[in-house]
Amino acid sequence: MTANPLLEVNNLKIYFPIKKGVIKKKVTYVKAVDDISFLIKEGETLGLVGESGCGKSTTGRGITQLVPVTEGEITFQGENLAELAKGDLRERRKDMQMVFQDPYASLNPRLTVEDILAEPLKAHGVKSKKERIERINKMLDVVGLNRNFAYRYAHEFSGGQRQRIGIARALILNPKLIIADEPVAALDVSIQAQVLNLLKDLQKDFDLTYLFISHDLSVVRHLCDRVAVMYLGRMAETGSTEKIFENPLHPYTQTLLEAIPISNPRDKKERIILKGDVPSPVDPPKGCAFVGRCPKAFDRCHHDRPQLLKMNAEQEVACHLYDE
Amino acid sequence: MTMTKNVLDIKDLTINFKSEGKELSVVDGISFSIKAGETLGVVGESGCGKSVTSLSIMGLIPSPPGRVANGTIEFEGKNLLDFKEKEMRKVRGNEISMIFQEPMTSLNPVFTIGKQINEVLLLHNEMNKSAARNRSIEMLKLVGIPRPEQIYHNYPYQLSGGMRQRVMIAIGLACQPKLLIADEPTTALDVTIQAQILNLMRDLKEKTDTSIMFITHDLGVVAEMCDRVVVMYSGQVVEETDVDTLFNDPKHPYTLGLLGSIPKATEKIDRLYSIRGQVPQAGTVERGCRFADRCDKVMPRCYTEDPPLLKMKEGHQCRCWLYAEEEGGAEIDS
Amino acid sequence: MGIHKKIWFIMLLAFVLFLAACQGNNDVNETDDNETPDETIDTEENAGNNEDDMNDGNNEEEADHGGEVTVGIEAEPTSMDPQNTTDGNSATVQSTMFEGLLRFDEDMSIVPVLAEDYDYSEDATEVTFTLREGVTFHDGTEFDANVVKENLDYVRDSDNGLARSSFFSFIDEVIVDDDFTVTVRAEEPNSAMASYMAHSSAAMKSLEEYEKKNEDEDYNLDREGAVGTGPFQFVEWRDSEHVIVEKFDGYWNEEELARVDQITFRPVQEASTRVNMLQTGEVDLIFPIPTLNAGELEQEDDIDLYTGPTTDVFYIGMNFENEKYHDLDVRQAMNHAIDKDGLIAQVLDGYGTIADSAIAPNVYGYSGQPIYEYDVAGAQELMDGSGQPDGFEATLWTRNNTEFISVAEYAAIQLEEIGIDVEVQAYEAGTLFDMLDEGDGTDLWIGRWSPGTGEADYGLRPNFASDRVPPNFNNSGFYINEELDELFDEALATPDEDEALDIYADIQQRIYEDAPWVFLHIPDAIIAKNQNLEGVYVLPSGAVNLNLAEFR
Amino acid sequence: MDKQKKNSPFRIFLRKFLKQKLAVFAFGLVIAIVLVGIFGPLFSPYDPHRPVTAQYPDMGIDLEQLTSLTLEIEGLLSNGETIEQQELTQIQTETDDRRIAAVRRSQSGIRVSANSSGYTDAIVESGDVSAVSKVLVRGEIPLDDAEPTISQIRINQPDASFSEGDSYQIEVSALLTDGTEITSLDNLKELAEELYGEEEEEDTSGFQSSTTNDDDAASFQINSLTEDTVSVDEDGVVSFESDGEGLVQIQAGEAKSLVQFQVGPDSIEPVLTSLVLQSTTIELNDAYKHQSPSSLHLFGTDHQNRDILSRVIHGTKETLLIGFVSVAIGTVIGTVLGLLAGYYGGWLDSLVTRMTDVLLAFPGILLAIAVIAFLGAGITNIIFAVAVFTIPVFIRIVRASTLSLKEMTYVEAAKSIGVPNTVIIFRHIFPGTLSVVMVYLTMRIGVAILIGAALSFLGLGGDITAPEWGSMLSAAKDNSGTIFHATFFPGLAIVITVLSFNIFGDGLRDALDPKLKE
Amino acid sequence: MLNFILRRLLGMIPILLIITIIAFLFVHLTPGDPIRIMYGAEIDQETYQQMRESEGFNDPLIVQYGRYMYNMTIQGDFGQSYRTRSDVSDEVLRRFNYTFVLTILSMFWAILIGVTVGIISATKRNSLVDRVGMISTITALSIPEFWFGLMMMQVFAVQLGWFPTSGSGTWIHLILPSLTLGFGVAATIVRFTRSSVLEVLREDYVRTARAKGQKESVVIWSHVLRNALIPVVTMAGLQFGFLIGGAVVVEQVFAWPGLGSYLIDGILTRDYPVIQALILLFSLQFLIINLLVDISYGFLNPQIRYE
Repeated sequence: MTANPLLEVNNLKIYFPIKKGVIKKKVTYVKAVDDISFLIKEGETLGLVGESGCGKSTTGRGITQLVPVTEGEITFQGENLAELAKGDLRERRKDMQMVFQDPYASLNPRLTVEDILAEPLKAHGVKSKKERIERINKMLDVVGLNRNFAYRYAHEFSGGQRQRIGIARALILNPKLIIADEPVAALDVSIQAQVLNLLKDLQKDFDLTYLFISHDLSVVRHLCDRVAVMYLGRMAETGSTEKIFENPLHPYTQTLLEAIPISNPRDKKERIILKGDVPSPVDPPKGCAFVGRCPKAFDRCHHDRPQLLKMNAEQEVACHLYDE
Repeated sequence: MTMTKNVLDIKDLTINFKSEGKELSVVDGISFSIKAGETLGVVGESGCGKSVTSLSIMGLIPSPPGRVANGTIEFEGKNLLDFKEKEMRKVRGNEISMIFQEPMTSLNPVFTIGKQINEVLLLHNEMNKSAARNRSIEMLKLVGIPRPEQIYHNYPYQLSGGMRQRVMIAIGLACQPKLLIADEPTTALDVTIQAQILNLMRDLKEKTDTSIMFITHDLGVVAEMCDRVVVMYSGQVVEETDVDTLFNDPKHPYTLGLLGSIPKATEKIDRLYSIRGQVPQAGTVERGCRFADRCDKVMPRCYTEDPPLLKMKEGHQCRCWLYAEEEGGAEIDS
Repeated sequence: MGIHKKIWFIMLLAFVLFLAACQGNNDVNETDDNETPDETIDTEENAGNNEDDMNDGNNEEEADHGGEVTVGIEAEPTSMDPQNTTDGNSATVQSTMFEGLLRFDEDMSIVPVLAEDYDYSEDATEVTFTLREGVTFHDGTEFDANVVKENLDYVRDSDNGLARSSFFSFIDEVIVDDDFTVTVRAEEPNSAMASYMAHSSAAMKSLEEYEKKNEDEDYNLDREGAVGTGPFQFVEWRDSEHVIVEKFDGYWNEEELARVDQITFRPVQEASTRVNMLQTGEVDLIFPIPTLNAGELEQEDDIDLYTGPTTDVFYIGMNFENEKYHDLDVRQAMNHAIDKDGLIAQVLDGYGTIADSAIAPNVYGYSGQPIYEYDVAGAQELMDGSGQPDGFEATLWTRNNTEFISVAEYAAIQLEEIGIDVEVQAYEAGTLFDMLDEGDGTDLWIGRWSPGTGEADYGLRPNFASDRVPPNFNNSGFYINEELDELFDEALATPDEDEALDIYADIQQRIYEDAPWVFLHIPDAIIAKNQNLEGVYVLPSGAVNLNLAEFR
Repeated sequence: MDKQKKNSPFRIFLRKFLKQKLAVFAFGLVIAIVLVGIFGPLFSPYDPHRPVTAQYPDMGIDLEQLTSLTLEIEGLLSNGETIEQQELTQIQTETDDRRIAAVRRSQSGIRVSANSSGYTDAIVESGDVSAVSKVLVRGEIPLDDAEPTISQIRINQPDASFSEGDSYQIEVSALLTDGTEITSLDNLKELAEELYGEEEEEDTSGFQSSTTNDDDAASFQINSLTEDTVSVDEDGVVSFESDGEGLVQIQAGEAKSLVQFQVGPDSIEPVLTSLVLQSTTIELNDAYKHQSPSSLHLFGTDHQNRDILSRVIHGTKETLLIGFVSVAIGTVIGTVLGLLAGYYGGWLDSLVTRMTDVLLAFPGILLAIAVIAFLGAGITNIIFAVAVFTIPVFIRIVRASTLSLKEMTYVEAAKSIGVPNTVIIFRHIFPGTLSVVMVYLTMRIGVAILIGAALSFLGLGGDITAPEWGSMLSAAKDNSGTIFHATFFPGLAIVITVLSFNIFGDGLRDALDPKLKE
Repeated sequence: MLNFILRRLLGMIPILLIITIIAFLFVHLTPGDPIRIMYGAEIDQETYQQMRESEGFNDPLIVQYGRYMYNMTIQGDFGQSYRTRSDVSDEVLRRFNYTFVLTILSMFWAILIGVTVGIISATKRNSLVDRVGMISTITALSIPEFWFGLMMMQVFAVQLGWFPTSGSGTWIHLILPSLTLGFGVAATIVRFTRSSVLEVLREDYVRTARAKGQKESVVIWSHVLRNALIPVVTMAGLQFGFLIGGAVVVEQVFAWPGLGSYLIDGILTRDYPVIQALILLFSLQFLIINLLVDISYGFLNPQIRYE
């Protein structure tokens, strides 16, 4: 695990303005992503976890330039994406593909599987139809779909099959990085396992790097090498999967893990239940984002924003508890 | 097992839905019962018929296209299917109440929280408005809503999903029902909020002694909440047992597969067990075991004969030919 | 909060309901409110209320006291000032309130009204009026020679911007001889002066109105200044609703005192609606009426129908600047190509007569000519003999009302039979006048002309004199005929009636033979009324006089 | 391959659509109407621009369609000679009821023309003599047998001259309009009393005007026109009082004749004593207009006697043109602007939205009226007017639909792949808006046709002579109370067409609605 | 909320300004001459020019526009009608009453019929009642308004004599025109209500209400209707524009002395001040209705707050 960083995100901020007033004065911002940094090394899987609204999906969209980045640097294979010309950016996209959460909404119902899979090829200059069909057929084999399916429409498939199509679309350009935004959240349990296994197999076969965005800690634990925990647009803790699950440092990570339902009734346990809801990203707390719900909050947490601290070789945490 | 009396007894319930001129049995001859004070988990993947079953208990199956084709739903000894609409209205919300999966849309956006709790109170109780108001605020307090007097006047959009689900629970429990049907009440919620709600439900159950029928696809939630579990697959009950047996001695290949395919937060498994194939639409398999296509232990017999529900031990039944001879389990008449 | 909103919502609904229920009665309520404190204006208030009663069919009961007449007219009047009026609807309303020195009677002959007598000077440059004494205006002021002078001087003065100012431009001076004698002197000999003075625009208005206008620039003579000497006085004008006039008790001619208490004029634009209203008894008299409905109304027992010729002449004008029409053969061919009998039968349902001159028989000075008979073969021969044997393309402009359009359609269909390919274009009347006055691109157009003075000069000169080509009106076809120009002046300067008539006959013959128009027809005036109403006079011009109307 | 195609969104839509029987029927109607619009003119029974009467000969339809004829008359002089009508002077003509028929003198004779169905008397008068002919006009209203009236009176002209003190019994015969003759004075008198006795009093219209006839008041009269030479009593006995010329006139109803006597020795100039009409009954047809529906004209004829069926058929094209073209223009412009504004947002969006707001601030028909008033009437202008107010509607719906489609994950997916914006718009967004556009398009066609008709009604329509349904309705609207078919059929054509489009659009909507399951 | 209304009102100003310019250009560039229209053919060139001068038609357009704006905004004077010489603002106000009453009553019918039938249709979906209701509404949408009006008049006024044929005066006069006018809108509202109710019936909270044991009628009339009305109110607001357009035709047919007939007369006679004033008024009316619709949202939908 000494590979080079494939993707580096530094001080990423993504703010959405809320327009108000007659002449549309920009008054407030939704701070969806508020100054986060992380990196992904080649061949590894980074899990980005957090509850809904914590900014994990926005981060993914920011990296692929689907939403405008307010501030910060995204370096992919050593190139700063913000500094790339438009054409080059499109070229880079080839190496950085997304898999989306909702397999129903992410496939255009008016297109056949072939059309859907041909689209990235066309967009990136594969002109020969023969070559396209060849690659599509190959890709269908890879994701475990019948070649005949190429002429069917997306709506004829079940959720698991659709997600395979979505994965095929992402893979067809031989990308380096796959950003998977909750790829199994909408699937039934039995299907979820199939897809997770597929993702694992593909990673091995194609040397893929994953940014795996999920709210499901069990899935993350199963799939990821490293985990980054986000809360309200900020990074709470990052570290290797082992460390995070065995020895969570941030109080939020701790409660998050506590909240996971047990997997066997014999394991019934007493636990701390987190109180209250996630506050609004329009008006986040001044100090630590988690301060309002944190069982261990103290005075300083209200004023100072904690920075990520390297706790050990594999773990960083943003919490004043570990400031010393 | 103590012989507590059953609150709900479902026998041979078959529900058909009409689609493109054909009638499909979405629920096909299911039977189970819920004892007083018990939490029964109904587990299954999407399309297995668990929600339809719960709606049929409430008498809320959209008709057409759906209809109860066969069977009985006995609630405290009386068959609900014989009830007239007017009698049924007295049961709903009063003796049996229900909370739904989507807290965001289950509350009427144009009425205040208070009005929506009052509504059910005034419907089923002889009380005046101010009494209803007091009781509503009491209920809000009970489900752990801070500043209940203020929330009473709020509209649903002003509350978060977790809070709304608490309100739904308050509405469900307002008339102290004998049975609460919870249809995936936490699926749409974040883990931390889910934990809050599950905790709340456990607490309330202890306080009120209400029986709960807990419908979910999440086995983790089942493990936390339920006393007994019914596993459904494609409109049928494939296994019924107490929760401990389910997790530690499951019999049906589907249950086994399901347990195996769930990743665990507590340990790292390199490769998940996965059930092959797709979840069939309920009612589409005409003959044989409905799981046969996906089963690793499938036998020729599975394709041709419908497996009966076999008794494994007291309170444990399983619908699989695997156990027909070896356990000698008696067939439970269906 | 929630309850409040609910209340708001209900109140909003209630408000809407309330408005819907009450607003309809508004008028009545308002008048009722005003009535209580002030008893003296009783008659006027009654007028407002009785209008509603009438709809319930209370006519019979009212008959003893005179009753009230409701008249459905075609369009909104445009003014209550005769001197600023050019349309028939306004004139009809005004005729109940205003009188001039003279007027036309039912035979189109000139009879004295406010003048007892008049005399032309030998050379026809002056006419002297002996005025009637003891005439008072509605506002109580006296009528005398000075009033005549002031009225004529006011209307003549173009600074006052009255529509009829040029109509009186022939006057050189108005001389007050004594209190009740006044002389009008013309710049040139003019034997038609009496006709001009009998025109409805030569009505006498109370001098007080002029004073009010002088004092207050914004004083609206068109709407408020309706103070004349007629048997009715002005009450109220509500746009699109009604004009109400009521009986004037101080009318000078006691024999012709008004016999009803009130007349209400209601503008109703849709002809079929007017007919329906007459049938249901909502109005007592309507005009004009579509010819087709006339036949139907004729069958109804309790409705009387009047039909009789008017002084309007319908024609197709042609533009002489356009070479197509230079050939007399072509013009005559066009006249022969149109079946006027068929036109009258089909378009006018028989309610019309063929125009056998450029003016109608009821116009003073008329002389009929042998008409151009319908003869397609003959017309085709004429065309063959002309420079355009294969015909040509033409555009026919028409006003966009049913009557004109039907005529245009009919003519177009028939002209096509001799190879003249006609495209009909309909324009709103004002636009059409404007286009004709501009004189650009005029080709063929459907025209209608009626001399308001009822005599030949005004019937012919504007249409055929060389100095009346655009932008002056109304020789829109640029028809130049110098012989005619001389004859016009000669006729006007001839004081001897018979001689003048001979000249006019000559003029008409020349015009008819030269065919600068396609002469079409003279429509009938069609007026229908409730059988109970009597004493309605119809003038040959088609105008209706209601001054002596009464209920049977 | 076939099996796959079966599940294409189009096939699914088609299956859903075909399930709606009514909509399919409406679609059939739409197709039929379009076909009529294109090919109808080839099959229309008549030329829609010309009166049918002018077409009967060409079409080989042989109908007695005499609408007018020339009546020849002769004058009978007292010396027994006849004179041709050209030589007759001072001829005056009149009919009892001009609505039914008109009579006038022309170069070739007396011309009688039918106006509308009924019967009336045509009176020809020359000086002191007159004759009457019955005019029967056949038309819609079936006629009862007309009561005959007295047409001509013939008085035997004595050859001899008389002298003072003589007396003479006049011998009279009379011809009735039905051709029967009356030979005695008493019979004539009796008949005249019977026929005209009461009628004459009946002028109670309450209208006072110059044209009311009050001269010939009596039903039967016999009187001397030269009272100093002859006198006559009621029974027709003439007494001669002095020398000279004696004239006696007999009048029965409208017919008048003279008899001339030479009293004394001086010979006298012969005078016109009576008029002889070539026919006493004239039968004409009212074939001018508004023929009721019949096997010849299924929808009847209009006010210019044009075949309404043919006009409705020809009008289909115009009407459809207004519907299709205006909506097509509106749709194309509206869709393009809506797509661009919705997809790109920013200043373009603000501009387009503002523009739509302003356009929508005018109610549709007012906007159309404004455009027509500005550009003048005409089919192209109607099309333009309707297009103008169709544009903002489409901008709105397409923009809204674009905004929601823009947020679809598959659009995001395409973006993330690096698909260019234009491709995204045309491949992913436009097809998505298409369903709602299609629905609105069909519905709007109906609206456009209605607006076109309303503009015509308000007098702002296109070419008035063109066979366009709206103008047809507008032209016939004044008579809607009396002439049913002239408004009914064009109106029905509009209703059926608009209804077809609306039901079809409804069917489309249901078929395209993803919430409705197959 | 007051702030919101104020802001919206201020926002109208630029739109109205654009509209005054459009209206002004529209009337002044249209062919047709008001002087000719006023006096017909019977005035000569000299008088004609005199009148043009005195009405100020010979000034440059910008000067005329300036004068118009000055008179309107500073003096509150909309000018005098060329046709009837009455004060336009008085006349518009007076006629506004008529049109207002007509449109309000039409809207009342439309909503009464529309919402009732819409709900019945939706709750009895696919039944005979529903089908009949849907087919008749779609037919209602396909009938030309004036034709319908004329037929109503023929049947109810002429044949049966129940109502006066036309004119104004009592509330009875209002019935036929308002029904004619409301008819088409009712059809639209029926369709809209139906689909809106169907939509809401699918909502989870309706199931919640039923699960509470609430009576179906209460579910429909309280839970469903309140929510379903939100889009219906928007649509009804927009239909007001349609009503004003329809009023032009219907007022013409029934001789109702409202703004519609005033406008048509105005346009036909190039009565500039009338046209300008009415276009402005109609636009203002439309904007205000939109505002009212937005405000009524607040009553119907608590989620909308006005900042």
